[in-house]
Amino acid sequence: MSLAWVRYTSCSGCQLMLTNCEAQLAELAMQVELREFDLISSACAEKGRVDLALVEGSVSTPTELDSLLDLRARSRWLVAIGACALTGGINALAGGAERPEPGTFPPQPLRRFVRVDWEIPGCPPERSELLSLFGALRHGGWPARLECAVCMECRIAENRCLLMEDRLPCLGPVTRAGCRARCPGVGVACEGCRGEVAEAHRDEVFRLLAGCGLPSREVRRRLGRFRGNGHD
Amino acid sequence: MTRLVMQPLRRVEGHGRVELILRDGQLREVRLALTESPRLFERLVVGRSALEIPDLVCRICAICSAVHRLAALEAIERALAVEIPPAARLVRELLLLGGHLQSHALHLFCLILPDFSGVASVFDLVRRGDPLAVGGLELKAFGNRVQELAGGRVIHPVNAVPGGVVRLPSGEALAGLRQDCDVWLERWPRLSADFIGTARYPASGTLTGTVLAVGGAERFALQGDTLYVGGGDPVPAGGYAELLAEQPVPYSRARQSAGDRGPFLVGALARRQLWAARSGGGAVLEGAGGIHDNNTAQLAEIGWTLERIAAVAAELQAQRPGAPLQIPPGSPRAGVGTAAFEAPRGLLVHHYVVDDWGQVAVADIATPTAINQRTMERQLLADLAGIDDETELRGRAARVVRAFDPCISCAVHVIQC
Amino acid sequence: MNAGFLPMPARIVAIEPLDRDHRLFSLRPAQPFDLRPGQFVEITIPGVGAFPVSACAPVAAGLLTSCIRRAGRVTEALFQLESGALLGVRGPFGNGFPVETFYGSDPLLIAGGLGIAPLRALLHALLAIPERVGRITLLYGTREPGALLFREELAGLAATGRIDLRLSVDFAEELSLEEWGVACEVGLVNDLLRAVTFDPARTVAALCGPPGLYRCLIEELARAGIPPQRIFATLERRMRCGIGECCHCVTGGVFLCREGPVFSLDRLRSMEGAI
Amino acid sequence: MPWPAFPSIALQPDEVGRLFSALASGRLMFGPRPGSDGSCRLQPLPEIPAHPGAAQPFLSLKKFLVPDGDPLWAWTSERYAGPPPPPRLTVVDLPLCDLQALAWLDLVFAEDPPYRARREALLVVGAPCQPAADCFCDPAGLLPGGDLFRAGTRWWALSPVGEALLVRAAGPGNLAGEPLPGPEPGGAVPTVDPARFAGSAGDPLWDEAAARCLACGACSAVCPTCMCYEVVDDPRLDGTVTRRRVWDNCFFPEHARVAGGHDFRPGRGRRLRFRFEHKYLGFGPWRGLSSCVGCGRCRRACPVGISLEEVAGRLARGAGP
Ligand SMILES: Cc1cc2nc3c(=O)[nH]c(=O)nc-3n(C[C@H](O)[C@H](O)[C@H](O)COP(=O)(O)OP(=O)(O)OC[C@H]3O[C@@H](n4cnc5c(N)ncnc54)[C@H](O)[C@@H]3O)c2cc1C
Ligand code: SF4
Ligand code: SF4
Ligand code: SF4
Repeated sequence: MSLAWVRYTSCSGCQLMLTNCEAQLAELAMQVELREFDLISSACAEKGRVDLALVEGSVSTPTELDSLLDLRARSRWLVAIGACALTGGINALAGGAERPEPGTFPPQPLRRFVRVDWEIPGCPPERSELLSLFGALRHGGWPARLECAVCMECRIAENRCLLMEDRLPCLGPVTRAGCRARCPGVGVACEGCRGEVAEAHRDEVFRLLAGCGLPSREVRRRLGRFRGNGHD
Repeated sequence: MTRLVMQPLRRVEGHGRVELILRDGQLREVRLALTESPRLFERLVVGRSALEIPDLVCRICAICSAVHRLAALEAIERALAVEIPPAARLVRELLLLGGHLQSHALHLFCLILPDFSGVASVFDLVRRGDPLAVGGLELKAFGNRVQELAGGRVIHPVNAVPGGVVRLPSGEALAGLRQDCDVWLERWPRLSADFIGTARYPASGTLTGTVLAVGGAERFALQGDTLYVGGGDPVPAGGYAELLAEQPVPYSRARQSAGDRGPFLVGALARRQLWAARSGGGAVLEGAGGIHDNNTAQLAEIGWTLERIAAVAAELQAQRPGAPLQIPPGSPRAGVGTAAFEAPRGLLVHHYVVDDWGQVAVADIATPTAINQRTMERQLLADLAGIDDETELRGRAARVVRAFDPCISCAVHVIQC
Repeated sequence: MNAGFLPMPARIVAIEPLDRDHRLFSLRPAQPFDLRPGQFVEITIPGVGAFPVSACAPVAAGLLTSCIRRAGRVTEALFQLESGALLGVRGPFGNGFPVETFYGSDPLLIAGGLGIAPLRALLHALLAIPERVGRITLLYGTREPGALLFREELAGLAATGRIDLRLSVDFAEELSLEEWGVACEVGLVNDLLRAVTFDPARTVAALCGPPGLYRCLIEELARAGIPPQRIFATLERRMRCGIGECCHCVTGGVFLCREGPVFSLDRLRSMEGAI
Repeated sequence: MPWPAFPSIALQPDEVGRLFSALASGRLMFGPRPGSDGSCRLQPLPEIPAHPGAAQPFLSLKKFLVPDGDPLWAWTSERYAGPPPPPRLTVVDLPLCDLQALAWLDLVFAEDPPYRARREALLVVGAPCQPAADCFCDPAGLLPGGDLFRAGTRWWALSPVGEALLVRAAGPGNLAGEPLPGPEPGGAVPTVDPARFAGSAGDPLWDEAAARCLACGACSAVCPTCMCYEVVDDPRLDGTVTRRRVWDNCFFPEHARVAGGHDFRPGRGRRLRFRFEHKYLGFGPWRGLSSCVGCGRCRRACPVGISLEEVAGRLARGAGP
């Protein structure tokens, strides 16, 4: 399977996460042929067709947009990886700020411009989800996932509930699970890096967070940290 | 006039471009442009609660997210006059060390090592079971384990929060860590020697740039209040802005440092040289020569990092149970805070002005790759002098750039271009 | 064949495209098995997932034949596979249509959309016992002419008088179905029902289609005089385990996968949310 | 109402010693233990505590019997193979509510091979607990499941396996029926009139009760008898696959949605009603059997304080079409 990993406006965290799958890299190297992956490969083949394009980062410059359109045209599957690619991510918080450079624009999620075949959320994404993407593609499909909120995984992990017991502003109830409640697991309130669940009960969560003693402006900011430009 | 453009730069972090300008077949000018899309971090934090800043700015860069978070925390805590408990300091140091280890291992074994055997990537090496690559990845995994243990998340760690840390790694985990450290301390000299044994570096001229690093006066450290400058007087960390005098340049999206004591060289090599000078040590390192000695210095730092991890883990184990980990930040107040750290690739400064409502009014972040920019150009010019073959120029230029271990995401985050 | 969760290996032996989103898959499980019309199996693509599916023909010569719609993640992956691929099959699950109830009756089969799949299996089972059943009527509606599945086969059966076939489509710009000699109305299946004549006392009805079809049709059959015990519908819900554990398919307190998916109208009336 | 009687005997210290070694030999031991964060969980024990004292753990036995991510089979070199044999466990000092929940799981998973395998490798010992203010276990509910029960020096055999263990420790012929020393019930599990429930589909009660529901799934996750599951594949890079069942939840929007997008239970109100129906009226063969054991976990875990008991009360008081 030929692979292009392309990165736009982002911190490189998603691709670093792939290199963080140290124990699996040898197996992965057997499966894929790196056609374009600037961080770890100096191969510079012609930009031809690829089976799988993994795209990290949001789009914020015309150059990036051209590159994305070209990439979509020459890849069989295009997968958006990470919060920036899915919603604009943290970068989008500068959204309205005056852009110093003409032509650049507030960071946009990929699906605003191209068809995205699959998404892997997270800032950073989970290793397990990157690996099961490759695993499932080997069998010709996309990985299965149970769509639910971080709270579910947090309860399964038998964590103490930070929201109820410590009145910490945890976004677990409205955040897509898949991280095994990583942050509440160390006692840190979920910041919502994996994006919002379907049918999120925003009003109620707003009330709950305000009940933690946060001023409503802070509640809005916290809820909006990863909402980026991608949510409606 | 011929202009050779190298874009993208490969096997370095981030998007950059090198332009080599030749006249009469001679390399006359080098331009390094950091072309990452601007993410305006210094702007997006303004008006937001200071307590939220570390969560945001660690996203400047994934490879150095730990040190960005720690520098931001420290600067904010200084602004808010919060003194964190000793146990928290240790956990944070562990996080810093884990990040250091992972980044150096990534650079040496994933980005540099393929150059020695002429393959395109570490994938080609692990596919054939190259023992150095495999060992290096194991070391990288260990660094990540340390980060995950101390930070909760391996990239963009969460355990360090304003006022301290949330959780102490369990006694069991610390014991495991120490055992692994012992194994690594045993294993490392061999792996390091093998790396040096395989190393094939092109010739490199004299180092350009004034070495610059922050550090401890008593022992080698990745954090401190004094900026040490090669061949001159140290400067307090708060004086960083004047020293660096960062300026926008028209062709790059990162500011360049234009201080008159520069251009500066930051990173492992600078740290080693300055520490050697401070501790009265003699010749620092011999090895690759020129800028490629930066790699040799990284190898040496890995050894030090492993020792330090073991020591910090031991100190943490000795903490009495129930020792405080976090001082809750009090009510918002105005203040100014600056923190200087050594990121794996050199000096990193975070500076914030916080207003009466506890919101950030001004943010300034000086990053190693931005600081190194001008030195990189000069080093390229020096090292490539006399070469006229295009392929060779390109190949050598790539290796010089790589030797600096640049991290371009970090460098490009600014307000002004 | 139903040994816990372990699927039986099964190979795809033939794939026949019907239209863009429907294909006929023939699978050969490693061991012989039986599947009554209306019963279902769970097909596994290892590494991707599993989904419940009924057979669209009686099992013959150890072959399981299903008409499958490309509907989502797992079926999409199935559509990427070629003949020879190794899958897994669990089952059979559920009760299936009570074929004996049709003995001595005039079967009235009503299908909407992909609902034709299990009804075709029933149809073939009934056609195999001509001496036991009377006149077979099939009412079949889809959204557009292009979506009428098995049309040549059905038209052939109609032409030879083995079934009385009535077709309808929700909308169509032009109807070029004359070539098969079968009438096709533009409208709902309900309209077809009004157009056919049947003797309620002799009729046993079987329905399969989307929820809307049941809502507007099933009580109409009862009003026309067919006893509710002789009106059957098969309920397709999200199903996971097939053995009455995972709770997804529960409707009116009943595990559809276990007690159904085929129910008579008098039972359905007592199951809240079934229709 | 007293708790039911089971064959019982007071054991001498040496007999207890024999019994303990029988319970421990070749087995991992678990029991409820408070963690440093104040939350009690079933945790590994080095040995069986000499003095019984049950406490309600955060998650009940279902975390061992139908663990989240339980492997159903593995696919390697084109072959399906069943899961590895489960570990042999002894879990001690479970409160009566969790023993009742165990009895219920034993019923619904009676024919489930992975469950059976795990169950057969498990020994369960109960003990009396200190009921909390917000729990309401009910002696009139299910007969407690498990193998043994202990209070002070007295032991009860709850299953033939348990009885055999007692006989082996103390010799045959000395067991006599004795009621379990359960807590005084602090309330009762609500009973719900099926007719009233059936007539309530259009009642605004459900939407009102669920108005604040986050669909977070906490209530079912901690419920000792909630057992919805989803089945997912876990594919490895090397081509091997493990199929797993993972805990699902009837509050999740996908629970009753089918391909094409039709949702058979849209909205939180209907989903709450579905869970309510499952708990108090039972599904399928267990219709009429309440699976609520009064442990109080769901209400405690709900971030917005939704309580099924209260809903039951409202339904009983005044639901009508
Ligand atoms: C008894 C029964 C018989 C069926 N017979 C056929 C048939 O003959 N031909 C055919 O094409 N389809 C049939 N279906 C529907 C088929 O199961 C779904 O189209 C299929 O599950 C879609 O899976 P997917 O992963 O591609 O779609 P996705 O939308 O990705 O579905 C996700 C998951 O939802 C579940 N799911 C979604 N839709 C349904 C559904 N309608 N029924 C049950 N589970 C669902 C599945 O578990 C699936 O894995 C039948 C369903 C049932 C219950
Ligand atoms: S800590 Fe957060 S994620 Fe965990 S249960 Fe509580 S609200 Fe949900
Ligand atoms: S707990 Fe929340 S913030 Fe942490 S990794 Fe999971 S989704 Fe992201
Ligand atoms: S715990 Fe409460 S909020 Fe969460 S799903 Fe259950 S009832 Fe709804």
